[in-house]
Amino acid sequence: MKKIVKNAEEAVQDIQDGATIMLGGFGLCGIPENCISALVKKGVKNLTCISNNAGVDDFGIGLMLQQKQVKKMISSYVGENAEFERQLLSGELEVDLIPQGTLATRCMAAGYGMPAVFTLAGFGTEVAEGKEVREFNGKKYLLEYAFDSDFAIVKAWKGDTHGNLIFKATARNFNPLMAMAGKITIAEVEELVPAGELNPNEIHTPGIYVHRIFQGANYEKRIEQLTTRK
Amino acid sequence: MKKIVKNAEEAVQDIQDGATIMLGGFGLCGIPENCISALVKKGVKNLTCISNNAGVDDFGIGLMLQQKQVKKMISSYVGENAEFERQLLSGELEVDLIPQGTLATRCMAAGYGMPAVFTLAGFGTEVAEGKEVREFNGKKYLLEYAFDSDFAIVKAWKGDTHGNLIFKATARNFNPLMAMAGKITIAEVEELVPAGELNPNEIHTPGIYVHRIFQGANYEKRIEQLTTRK
Amino acid sequence: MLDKFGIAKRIARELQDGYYVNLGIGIPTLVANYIPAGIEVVLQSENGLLGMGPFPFADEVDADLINAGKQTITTVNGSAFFDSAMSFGMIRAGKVDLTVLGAMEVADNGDIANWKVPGKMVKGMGGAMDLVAAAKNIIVAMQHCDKAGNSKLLPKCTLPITGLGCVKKVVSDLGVFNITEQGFHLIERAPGISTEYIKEKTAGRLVISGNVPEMILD
Amino acid sequence: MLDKFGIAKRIARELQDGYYVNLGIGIPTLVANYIPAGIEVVLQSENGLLGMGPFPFADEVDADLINAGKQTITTVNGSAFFDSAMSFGMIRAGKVDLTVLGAMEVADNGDIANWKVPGKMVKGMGGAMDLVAAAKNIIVAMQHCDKAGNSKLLPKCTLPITGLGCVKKVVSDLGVFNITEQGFHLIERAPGISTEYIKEKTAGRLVISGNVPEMILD
Repeated sequence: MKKIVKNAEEAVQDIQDGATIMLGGFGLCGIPENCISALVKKGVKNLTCISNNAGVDDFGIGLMLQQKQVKKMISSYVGENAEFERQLLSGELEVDLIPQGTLATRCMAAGYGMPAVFTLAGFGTEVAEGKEVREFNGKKYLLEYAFDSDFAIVKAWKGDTHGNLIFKATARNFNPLMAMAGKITIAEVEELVPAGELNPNEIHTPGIYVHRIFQGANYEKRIEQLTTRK
Repeated sequence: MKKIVKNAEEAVQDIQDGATIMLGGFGLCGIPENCISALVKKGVKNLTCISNNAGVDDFGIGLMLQQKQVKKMISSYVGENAEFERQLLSGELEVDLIPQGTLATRCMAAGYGMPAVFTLAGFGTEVAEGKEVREFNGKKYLLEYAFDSDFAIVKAWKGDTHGNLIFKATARNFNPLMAMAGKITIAEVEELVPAGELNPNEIHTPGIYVHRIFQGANYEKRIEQLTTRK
Repeated sequence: MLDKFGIAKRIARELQDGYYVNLGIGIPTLVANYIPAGIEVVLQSENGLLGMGPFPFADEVDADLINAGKQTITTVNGSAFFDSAMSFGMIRAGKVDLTVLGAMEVADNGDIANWKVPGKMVKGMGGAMDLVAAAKNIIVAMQHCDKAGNSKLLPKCTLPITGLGCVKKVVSDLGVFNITEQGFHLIERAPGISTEYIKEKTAGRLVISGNVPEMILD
Repeated sequence: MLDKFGIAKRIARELQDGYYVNLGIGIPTLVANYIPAGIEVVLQSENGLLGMGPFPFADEVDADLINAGKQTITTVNGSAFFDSAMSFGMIRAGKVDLTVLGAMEVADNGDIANWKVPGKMVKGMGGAMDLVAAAKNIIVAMQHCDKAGNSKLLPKCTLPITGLGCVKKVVSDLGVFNITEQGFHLIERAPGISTEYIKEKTAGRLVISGNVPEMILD
């Protein structure tokens, strides 16, 4: 079993122009910082990125937007980010906005081999345009398809050499769902331990879903809205 | 927040004749022993039980079969159990056999508010009779509906006063799925602790899904196939 | 007239012991400050937390622990973390007892618009469409009128819809309204606000039956 | 002719380093004893475990730790537990590299029957229908003939089907067969078994091209 790679550069080396990639995280929380840097360095272009958000101007997916590497964003909430807005308005960037729960469920569906799911979100709104509607028990649902992505890139707190992952607090968010959904799943972790050191009862993502893993470095973990009390 | 009940008798007291109940466990592993005893004692009849298996003659759901409390079993594998077979052949008991993954997914669907799911299992077999078939990406799927159950009864390893649950090893199985799926969910736990003592990162079933909880007593945890090495 | 704190305070009265509640960004967030004494309420944050606590002290801040508004927060005793699919799963399955959110417009049939203004940069619906489509009990906290004085309680939403027929109650700076088949049913007036004034400021169908009490806060 | 250990040993040769494998009850379980040296294979038990270890020593037995055959087992380094929905989710999504299971009948188009005999008590399909419908690579371990000497490799299953066109390979006591468009393609003969004998004992379409080697075990 050879899942360990040296670093982010090695992990993303075969991601080609035009790939569809999922990136875990909610806002800047739990994003795969090392892999994003490696993708920026690699300069791969025309990416379709499935990610709940698009980062800020100088962090997260915002860094890839600065380099014009992204052709299309599939997200639930974007635009904390001036460059994003500029590219969108100029037509350089395509955006597909999806309700957050639908986004999450379409990831899960891929990981669970379910080709499509029914969800309430968006019925009667412009999100429903062109979509199949079906009624169950008097409620109307939209048929939404599982995502099909070449790579999923996630960030975990701890991982082991078999690819088992544990996430921390709300940095979990989309990460375990996307981990299940990638044809190739890359996990960067804060702490990589030998198989046997994680409690099998506490694993969030079983290693079967993870193809490459490495211990990341220099996590900045930037905070978007620092709020404190006294 | 008043989720704690004294014991199994109190937990099941409003389960009426004719109710549909889910019971967690795989074989005899992780079954809600205390609640099953309480249901036997209560003598409630005409139950529809959704449970992967039906126990053995003198343990688990087998105890309820002995008392002829079960009208219908919805399971994936049954018949480790002579009384079960007798009732089935005599027409006293109705059985609906469902592929195990479909059973699990129909529980999950209920807990996730998904009215129906598509699954590959059973296409082209007698399980598919009368079911809607739909093709996605060249594969044929059956449309299967979320379960609708009055009560879900599960057994966890640890629980807290908010209803958060942690399962142990393979005693997890159907328990967290059914916990999500009951209109009323009852959890019996080996160890009940005050809210705050369980690590929020290690919870398998968040308390929002659990309506009643108590610390069970005298767990027998019978083993169906004791296999050892020397 | 109620200020934003008054709106939050009034909504907090709707809380009951054991409720699981999702509070949106803005005024709804303030509701957490007015939870009545003696009841226990669990706050859901749709990015994956049940049991949201207050903001952290400076030395407690954890970048891995934020709410759906991306603010640093804390946990409480009994908290649980989970992924985004389970989070919206519990919302969709009706396990969340109450959802409080803001709106740009509410129609007298319960339609809500709160995610998009044509001509302005569209940031996305986030979890709003999931929440309004699936929550079993939705209260909207909003200003009754826009800055130009036009009613935001309408016969029909003019902005793109977030969800159809889902709002159960509106608490505005002018009063409390149940959404009924007949339209906005005024059940309480904000302090100092007359039914006449509310009539004038409400474009949607308004139901006023008998003497509508003025609310007493504190 | 192969005994059940021989069948298991031969199937074990199909394993590759890093494979995730689900082994059914009976002969398939024995495959775990013959995993080639130097490769690492992770066994999935569909009741919720990746990384199934050997049976426990008497003092290690844990009623909460069983496999899909309800036998007490152990974990290994790198094991993970999960619920039944995730377990069948990973199967359905094609994450399990190889599934080995028994069969009552296999047809020359890959159909399999292994769950029900009309007239006998029906115990249920358990996870078999999920496994055969969704696994990307299925090897069947079976006796070539029933006790009366009738072929169980058929032109068409006579028993109720478990899954359609899903078997990729059959390892019987007589040989190894790939399922192809043309039927059972004999690729290896069991020790001491002639192609003539295999022809005689195979009711389904059989493809024999050139000299078929006799397998060498050990």
